[in-house]
Amino acid sequence: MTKILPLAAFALLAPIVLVGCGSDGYSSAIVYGVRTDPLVLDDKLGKEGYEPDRPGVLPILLAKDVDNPFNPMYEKGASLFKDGLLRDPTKISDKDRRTLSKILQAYFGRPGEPQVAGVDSTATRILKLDQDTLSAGSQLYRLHCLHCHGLAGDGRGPTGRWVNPHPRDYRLGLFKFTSVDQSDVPRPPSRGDLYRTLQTGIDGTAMPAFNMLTGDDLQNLVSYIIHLSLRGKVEFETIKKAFDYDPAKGTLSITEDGRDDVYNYIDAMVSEFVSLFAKDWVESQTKTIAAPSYPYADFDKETRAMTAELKESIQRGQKLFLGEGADKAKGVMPSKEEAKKANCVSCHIDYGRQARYKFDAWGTLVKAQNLTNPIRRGGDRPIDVFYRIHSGINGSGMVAHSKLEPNHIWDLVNFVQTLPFPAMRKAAGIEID
Amino acid sequence: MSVAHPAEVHAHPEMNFLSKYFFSQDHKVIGIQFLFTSLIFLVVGGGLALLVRVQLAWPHAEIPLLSWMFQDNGGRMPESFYNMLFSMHASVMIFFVIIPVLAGAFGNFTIPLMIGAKDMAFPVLNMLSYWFMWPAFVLILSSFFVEGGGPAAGWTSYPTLSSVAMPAGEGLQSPAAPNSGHGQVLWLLALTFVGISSMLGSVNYITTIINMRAPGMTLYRMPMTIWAMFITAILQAFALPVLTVALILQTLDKTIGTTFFLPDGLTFGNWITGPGGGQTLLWQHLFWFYSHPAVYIMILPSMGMVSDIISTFARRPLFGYRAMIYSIAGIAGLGFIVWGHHMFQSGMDPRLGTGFMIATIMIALPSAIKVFNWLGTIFHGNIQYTAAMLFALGFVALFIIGGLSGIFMAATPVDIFIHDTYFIVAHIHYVLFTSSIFGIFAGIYYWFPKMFARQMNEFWGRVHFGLTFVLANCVFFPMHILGVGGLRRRIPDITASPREAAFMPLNQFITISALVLGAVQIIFVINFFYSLFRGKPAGRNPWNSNTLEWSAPSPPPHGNFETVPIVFRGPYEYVEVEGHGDHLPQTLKLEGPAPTAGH
Amino acid sequence: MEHAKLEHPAPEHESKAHMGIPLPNGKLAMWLFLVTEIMFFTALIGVYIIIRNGQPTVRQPWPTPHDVHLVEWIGAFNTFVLICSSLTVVLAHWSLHTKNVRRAILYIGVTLALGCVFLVVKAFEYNSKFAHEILPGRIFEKLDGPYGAKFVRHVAAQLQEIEEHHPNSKAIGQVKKLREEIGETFSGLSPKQVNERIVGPHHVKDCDKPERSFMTENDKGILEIDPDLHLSYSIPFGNMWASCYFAMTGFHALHVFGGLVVFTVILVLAWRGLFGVHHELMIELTGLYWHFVDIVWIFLFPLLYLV
Amino acid sequence: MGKWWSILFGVTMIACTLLFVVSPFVGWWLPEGVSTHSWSVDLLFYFILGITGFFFILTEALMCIFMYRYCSSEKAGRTVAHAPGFFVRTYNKWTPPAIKGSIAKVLNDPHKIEMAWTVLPAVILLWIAFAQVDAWAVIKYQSRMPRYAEKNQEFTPLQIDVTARQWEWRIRYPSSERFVEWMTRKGDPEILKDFQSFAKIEQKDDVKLVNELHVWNHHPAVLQLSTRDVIHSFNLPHMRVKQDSLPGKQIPVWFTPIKHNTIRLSADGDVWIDGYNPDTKAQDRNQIWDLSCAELCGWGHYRMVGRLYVHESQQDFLDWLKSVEAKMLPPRAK
Repeated sequence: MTKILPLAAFALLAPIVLVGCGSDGYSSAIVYGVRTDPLVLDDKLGKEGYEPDRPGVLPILLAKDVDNPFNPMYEKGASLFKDGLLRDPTKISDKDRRTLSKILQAYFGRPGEPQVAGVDSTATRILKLDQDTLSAGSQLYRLHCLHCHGLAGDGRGPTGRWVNPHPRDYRLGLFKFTSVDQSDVPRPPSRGDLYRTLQTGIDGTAMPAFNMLTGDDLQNLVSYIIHLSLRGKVEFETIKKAFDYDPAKGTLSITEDGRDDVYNYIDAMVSEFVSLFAKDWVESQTKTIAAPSYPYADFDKETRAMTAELKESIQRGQKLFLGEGADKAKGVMPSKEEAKKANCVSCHIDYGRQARYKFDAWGTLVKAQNLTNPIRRGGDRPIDVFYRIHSGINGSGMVAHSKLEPNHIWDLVNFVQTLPFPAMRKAAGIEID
Repeated sequence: MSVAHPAEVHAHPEMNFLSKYFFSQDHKVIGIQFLFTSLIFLVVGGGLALLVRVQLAWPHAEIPLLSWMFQDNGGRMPESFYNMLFSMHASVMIFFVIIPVLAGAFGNFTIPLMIGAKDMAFPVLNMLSYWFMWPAFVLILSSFFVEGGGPAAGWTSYPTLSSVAMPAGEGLQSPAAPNSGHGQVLWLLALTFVGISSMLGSVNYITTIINMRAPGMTLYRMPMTIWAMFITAILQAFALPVLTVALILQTLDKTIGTTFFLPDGLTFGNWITGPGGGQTLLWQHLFWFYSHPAVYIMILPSMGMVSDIISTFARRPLFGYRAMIYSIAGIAGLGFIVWGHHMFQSGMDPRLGTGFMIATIMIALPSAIKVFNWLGTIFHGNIQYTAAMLFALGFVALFIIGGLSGIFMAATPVDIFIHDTYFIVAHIHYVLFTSSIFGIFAGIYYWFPKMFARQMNEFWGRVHFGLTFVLANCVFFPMHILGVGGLRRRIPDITASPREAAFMPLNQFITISALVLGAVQIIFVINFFYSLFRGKPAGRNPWNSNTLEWSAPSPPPHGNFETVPIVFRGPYEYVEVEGHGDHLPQTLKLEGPAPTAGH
Repeated sequence: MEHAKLEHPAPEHESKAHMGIPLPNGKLAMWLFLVTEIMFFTALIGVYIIIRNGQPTVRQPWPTPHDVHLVEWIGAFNTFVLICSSLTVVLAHWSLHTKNVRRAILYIGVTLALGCVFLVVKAFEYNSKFAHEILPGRIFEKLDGPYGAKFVRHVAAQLQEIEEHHPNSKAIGQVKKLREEIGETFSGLSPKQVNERIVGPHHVKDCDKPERSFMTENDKGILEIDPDLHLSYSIPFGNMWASCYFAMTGFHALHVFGGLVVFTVILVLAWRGLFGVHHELMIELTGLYWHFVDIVWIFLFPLLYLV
Repeated sequence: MGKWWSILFGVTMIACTLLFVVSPFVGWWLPEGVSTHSWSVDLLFYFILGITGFFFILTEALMCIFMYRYCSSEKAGRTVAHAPGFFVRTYNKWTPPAIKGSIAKVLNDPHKIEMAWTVLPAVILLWIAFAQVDAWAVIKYQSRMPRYAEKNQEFTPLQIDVTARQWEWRIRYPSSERFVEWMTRKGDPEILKDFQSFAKIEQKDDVKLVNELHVWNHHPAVLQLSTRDVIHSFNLPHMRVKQDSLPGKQIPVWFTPIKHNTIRLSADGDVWIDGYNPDTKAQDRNQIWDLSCAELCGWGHYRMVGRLYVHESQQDFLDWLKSVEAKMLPPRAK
């Protein structure tokens, strides 16, 4: 039994030694990897109507997953890449990959020490991309966001594949819910938009509200997300531009053969993209839509009933919604000029109840929202719905309707807000089935 | 397991190795099989608990040793993994450690020996009850490795978190949580098998105890261990089928699209569940209808064993023997009508809560009687501080805490505050760890000589006790304070709320204590295996105990007794008799007037 | 109590091998097993009663037997069959008791046959549920939810099949019209309107009434015209009904099947000439079990078919 | 040697007791109760703590004393010589008691002492049980819920709809207009209907917020609790409120705060911050009151934490509500 004594002593001491081994931040071994999931170059990946992904099988477009016979894209698998709809970055040669990784790390650092090099000081100031803010944001991101949105903001964290809709992949620089004018080109959101999304969460998705964090914390997170998004987009465009798919070899290689100085070639490209995309972000901060005043009085003070003008507005909204695709069976016909403008029903078939699945810019399956369901992902304030109609939803197929007259947008807003509630529909005198 | 067996065993030469140690129908071998498998699961469950503690104390740090698994989560443990850890910790400890050890190992080993029977009434059934555990072992362990990981909805597995499923035929994944898919189904099936095993066992125990007692072993001459096992078996027979139904129904919900526990139109992002109409509270009622009695299934055998051990080592008759029996029966009887006290805040009609509260508070009464009777037993005793006795006394000392803290929860208004806080965690661990597990340790130290014909090292046994006793209090007592402060249970990161973050120092103290407590158990493991092979050989009756099993050889051969024992007296007559010292085995027939040992 | 003197062991203790109650171990264990079974079915039936009385409202009622293709007299017939089999098993036991082994075997055979009849009838009943898709997870209810679109598509496919395979149905005109109205994109009619077309305006439950109906008082639903067509329709609480029905009758049927296995074993023993009066206890225990199975059905029948 | 063990037991138990004595002074204790019923909950808690504490000390002390006093000199497994004592009849002989007098009579009759230690706890336990029925009823019985001011009620409670989802609280308030009507027009059947419809029917101008629960001081608030996905538990520790929300059901919860913690940040601004202590007129970390989820609801359970803002007066609440409404819509044209 004497042999037990040292063993027991060791056993007692071992846990004490273990205590406090881990650090509270990222270990230096953790770096951003160069992306491995396919670049989606076009959202016309297949025909409409596939059932969506199930929990646990998120990225149906993951290259290895297209080889899976149970993947609905299986039949098209090979041609997706040949037709240039997808590009598979796993085919980049190891040498080029190391080069790209090194360059990106030089510009953006690693999760433990994030930075954005190569942008002018104005952008750094406006977008708050200084190192202190970013590293504070990165710590918060590790605690609160990483498990869904992934280390590089790719939406592929450990729990990411278990939720539907899938966590946003920031690396396209596209964000869905913005209050920025999107009429000419898709723009990144303003810091305020990101802040609000963090603060209120996105109802109807697994994104919860983070308003238990302080305002400073949220601002830090916003900066870090901009950092991730910039890095991702630079990486995306660099791979898209600099590397070309060679169907004969089945590999991605540097486009221009003549250059032996691969490092400088990629470095120049990255440098150009960083300042270009940062400019986009800076520009967005000033392009917020100024929402016009709301023209109606909604409720009668005495009786708590809808006013006549609200009812009319809602009914106008329905006609605008149905547009040219109005169904004779429903007995609703819009007037000519109204009908041309909105025509929401072409995607929100049967008010979205029978909408079809489509691919979005990220290559995931989405469908137009069922508007009889009261959940509004972009926020359920009237102003939020206004923004959705005005600036659309980037990447999802919902286009900006900024050409609509403001009052007509308000009509649509009123209609959309009435739609989910039978009692309100009845009061406003509209029927949907 | 090369235990030196006396020559009697060789009277059955037809048994080969396999039928002797694996498919044995001998109750003692089956009991030891239960003991060994459950002790392995004790290590698994303990490991899970330590991981839980490490995460709680340093929620933002990399997990030592395991961080390689979580590189894609920045080295931290994902929250769903943490939920899996505590869910599996509880499931493993309850269904694979405490119940199998108490009912399976000790029940099997002691019942025929202590009532003087040759074996169980149905040896084949008995063997089956062990082998029905194996599918459960395989299923529960494999649930760690399936897609999504092991179940993470808590051991209570409340719908709809646990049971939301994809439409029938579209896979077992769950929109509510990754772990509620395949892992949950395996968990449900595993528990169903545990239930079948326990049910076979309980029918067997009841039959054996009613019909197989040795001549003279009247009901009121049975040791408390047997009484406790008897009442436990009755509890199992009545309560288990209800859990089985609940488990089956939830399995159907998850696989073929029934909706017993699923209301319709639940929204999980893009998933909106289809037809429903079921009720989530129904599961809670069914579950607690079993699982509240299960709490007593997990404590009553320990109480019985502790009564025997205390009486033996205090060299005193058990005080209030019949009161002890009635209080066990009272606990069991009341145990069937108090399940609602787990559901005071669950949305159950609050008027029902009032009724459940009164019944629940009254359960404290038989428990109090038992404590007083144990105190009465050591009063004026001659206490011999063996490791078994120390664990038994530790049981009493700490069961008092567990019992008293239960009164807080039974009081509905107070429960509003402490429900789902660490106060509950403290309470269940005082009842299940420092009581049930202490009882198990006491039983192992006590019956080890009978099981393996060797004695465990007493010195290291006492060291093991001393450290375990102090550290268990270091781990679990501060949890009361956490609970009073309102720290919620089942959260991996207490810094999410500033109010709760204040408890960090206490949490770290608990974790360090827990790690050391875990390490201390290595002493026990080494002692156990060392003694198994090298321990001091024990005679028939190393403790001078009165009960029947000590009159059989050590280890008892197949068939237990050389001749059918005849019982002449109660089990606890540790009174001085001229010429016998204070050792009056139940088989001892005295000339002259009968002894009248009271309690 | 504590002061009761411990009497000297009475002489009978020494003569008996062990203490206990005057019941064979097997019988005691069988009773205990039945206790667990009683608790099992109590829980199942309790679940049914709670759900049956829990949520349904006037607007959204619990389905009547008619709604779910349940025929009372078939159930009654099955009850009769099972009661008869209980009688024959008693007679078998009595015959064995009076040492008439041949007659006992005969009665066991009859019991087995009756049990089989019960299961065959049950199989037919199940089949009618399968045919009309009254199965857990397959029933449509709550058409205003996201499953409305699925319902319309499902019906469209069924209509197409009817047009192809049952062109002579009485309701073929309405079927064609409905399919046309639903249209290529399945957006012509709302799910509730489709449901109304199928079951007719009189049979639509309150919760499924469409806001705008295109049917008049005189119109008849497709299923009213031709009840044999396999068309899905909305059954409020249908899924819950099917869940309970299949769980309860399914577990009962499993128990019946278990009993039949035992009877078969007995008959095999008899065929081999191994069956004799020493099997009396076995027959008695089997009989106990069989009575239990019978009693469970006697509870299930009124609960499912009549209430 | 054996006596050492009783000291180990004693020291450990004293340490446990001390922890309970010390921790209130370190701040590890019940959070301040700030609702009208919180004191009845706390009182019961302290009362039970007193009783259980007494019995804890009594039984553990007895146990340690017995362990110390009756330690055997013999080694385990040896028979021992019995000292004469209470309660035991040795073989055929009743040992006379060591204590004399009337106490001895009781102590020496095991029946009596058993009756004593059965009946006494029974009485205490029953008393505890019945003492709390009323407190429970006030907090949970729906018959005691504050309702729309009809006859003998002073005011209409604030009504709020709380919907839980993984992992946040989505909270719906009436619009300021509607709210003013509720508060001012008493006994009006129209308003009663509108009031009762709030929980069941959403309206276009409802104010919706996430994780922020606003009420005002000294006024009952009724929260209609529901959930969209799994079981959550609505937990306001400072208000001593906890209630699971069940899928498919709506469960009312109510409380009346007796202290406020929210002030306007600047005189005319519309920024409202909590964490204000009206007693000390200063910011105080302990005055940040959280609204958390107490029932495991998935992997984000721990972070399902919102905040409770108690405004000082109805006017403050109304101002705040209007300020939120202003952000929902751009200014109206008229």
